Amino acid sequence: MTEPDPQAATVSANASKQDEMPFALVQGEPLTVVPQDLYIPPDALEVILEAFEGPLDLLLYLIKRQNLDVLEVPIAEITQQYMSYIDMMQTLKIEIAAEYLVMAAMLAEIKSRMLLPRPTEAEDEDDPRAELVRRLQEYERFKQAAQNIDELPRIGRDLYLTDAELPELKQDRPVPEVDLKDLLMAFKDVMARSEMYSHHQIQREALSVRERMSKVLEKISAHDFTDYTSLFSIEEGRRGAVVTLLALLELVKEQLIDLVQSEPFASIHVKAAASSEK
Amino acid sequence: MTLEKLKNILEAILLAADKPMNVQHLDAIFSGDEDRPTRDEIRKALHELSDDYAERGFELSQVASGFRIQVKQDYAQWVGRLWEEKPARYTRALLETMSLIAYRQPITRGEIEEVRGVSVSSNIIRTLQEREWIKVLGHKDVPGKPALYGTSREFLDYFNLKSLDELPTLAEIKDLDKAYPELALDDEEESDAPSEQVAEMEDSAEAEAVADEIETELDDDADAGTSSASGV
Amino acid sequence: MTLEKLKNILEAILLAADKPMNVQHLDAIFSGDEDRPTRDEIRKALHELSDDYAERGFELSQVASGFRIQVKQDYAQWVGRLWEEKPARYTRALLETMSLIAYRQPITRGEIEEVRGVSVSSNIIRTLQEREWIKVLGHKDVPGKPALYGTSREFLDYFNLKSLDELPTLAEIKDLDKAYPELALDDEEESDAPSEQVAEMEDSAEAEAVADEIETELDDDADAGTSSASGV
Repeated sequence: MTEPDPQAATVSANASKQDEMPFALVQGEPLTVVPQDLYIPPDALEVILEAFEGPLDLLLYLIKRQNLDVLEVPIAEITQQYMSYIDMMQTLKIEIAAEYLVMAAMLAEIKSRMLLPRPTEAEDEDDPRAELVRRLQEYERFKQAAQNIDELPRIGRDLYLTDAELPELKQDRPVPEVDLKDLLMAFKDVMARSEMYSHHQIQREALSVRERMSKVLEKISAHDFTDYTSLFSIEEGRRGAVVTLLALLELVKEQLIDLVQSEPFASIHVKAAASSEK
Repeated sequence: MTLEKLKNILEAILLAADKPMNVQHLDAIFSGDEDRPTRDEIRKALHELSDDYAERGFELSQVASGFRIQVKQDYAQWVGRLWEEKPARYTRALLETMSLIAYRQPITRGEIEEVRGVSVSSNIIRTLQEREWIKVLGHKDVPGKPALYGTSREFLDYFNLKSLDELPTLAEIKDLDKAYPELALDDEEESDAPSEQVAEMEDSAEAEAVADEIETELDDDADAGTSSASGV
Repeated sequence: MTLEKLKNILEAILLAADKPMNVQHLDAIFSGDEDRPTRDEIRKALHELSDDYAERGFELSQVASGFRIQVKQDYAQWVGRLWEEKPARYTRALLETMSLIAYRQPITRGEIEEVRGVSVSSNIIRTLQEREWIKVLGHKDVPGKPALYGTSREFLDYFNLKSLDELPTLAEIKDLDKAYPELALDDEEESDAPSEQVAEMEDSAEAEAVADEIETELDDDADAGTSSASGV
């Protein structure tokens, strides 16, 4: 048997108990010849075939049907019934899984060994049925175990999980911590990388000018002119004045601001470039 | 914090959580609190909650991954009416495969096929894996290096089990030579009787050993203090 | 059906349902039952449940579409911790972008991309803005009017800097790396000290010297493409 069609398997599972399988519809006796005048849709028989989980399952069914213990499996009789089942399948041209044929061979072998006279000394351990009985029992206990598991209370059938509505949660998602070191290393790396594809080296960062450029941009507006002198502060001294001046020049160069002087020596006014949005 | 308050917080957490919570998880929630309860207090509170729920429509249940609040089975029939869909049914092939993995883990697909006498479809293995009921524990050191399957905590949770120990006992195997006709095989009570459980063959002893192993691994609540696998 | 049983069924339903249930919905669930409760009985049961929950961690709340069981607001503090996320880590790309804005402000996204050699995702910019580390200073007067970014007061505060001057220069970063191969910037004090020193030195430096330095720097920027303006 190849992989069973899951849908067919579901159908058979729904049909539940094996004792009530349609197999019994074949008059309690397995059919050896299919009545020619009776049309049995092959699908229906496939359902029967699917009802068995394999040759061991089929054998168990045949044994249980006669209210027999697995331990006293009547080999001759069971073999004959098993073969009729296989024959019927073949007659109906239903593809029979290899496992069923292997089992048929095994049954035939046991049957033939049982017909031979047994040497008395080996009687205890050498029942030719032993291996088959072991396998049948082994299969049967897991068949039972499967049924037991199926009967366990399970979620969605016997148990339902609870799910209360949540109160309003203040979810303050913590922000990542950053070490200054990581930031500096990132800068070092990015500069090292940029050196690889630019021709010049940047040795020195003119931080104070760049920072002052930001400060100036913050202070001024695009709508009103800001007095040039208000950008300088006495406390910063000469150095501060130079830095501010350089920042202003740089901003002009980058066309970020406009410097306006109405006439020579008049006060200079600063305005963010007209195109700026603010 | 008072026991009453702790109980209320715990039930609020269990009702809100979408998965079972063990004592360790619950304990961690209080970390940083000034009046942080001890684990023993948490256990005591859970115990009292369980008692409180005795007469209610829901219960505190302990499963493999921890505690959860669930609807009592008695009321499942009404609750089930909330959804039009019928609960899923599982095919015998799937259940048999599942039970072999549960009782005989770690087990290969080939070993499952040997017992069942038929090939195991890849669909079934895939379905079980997708449901996260089984997982690959490793690979057997034989040609082809087949995967060794075992059950997961989700499997136990789904079937309301704390550990594999709680699975129904496997029927025993009888010796052909000691066959007595009156010992009907299909008498379930007979085979489940505890006295006979001891006489079980090596197979099930093996399964129990595996179960023990897994139990130890899962057992983070019982002795939360001790070392072993508490990372769960 | 006793009132107790009805209450249990109702609370089981409300706990399992994933949406609020009104009396009509609840009533419909019992249709077909022999001892079907009346709607008044259902209302009475709901009323009693609500009273039962007064001292518990959850409550029966009535919203527009019906009743539902809800965790009390008092316990939100603990319940919220169930979903508390671990603080993520910022990506390399974000840190590089941040450092370029710090050292090269005012700077446009395009300029950052030019230095980094790869595009800068909008996410990064948004994250930095949400964190209030960067702000838009204005817009550059070039096609597309790109925003010019700079650092904020919060940025300086977070890194415990009085001004951007306190950031070490690139040369210093490199030197530190060389000077303490293992300790490299591990300790914040370590990195703070030298930069302060430099700042002091700069204070006393002649304005012309500063001007020279800056001039070179500006030239670099202006002729970034050409090889003429080689560094100092």
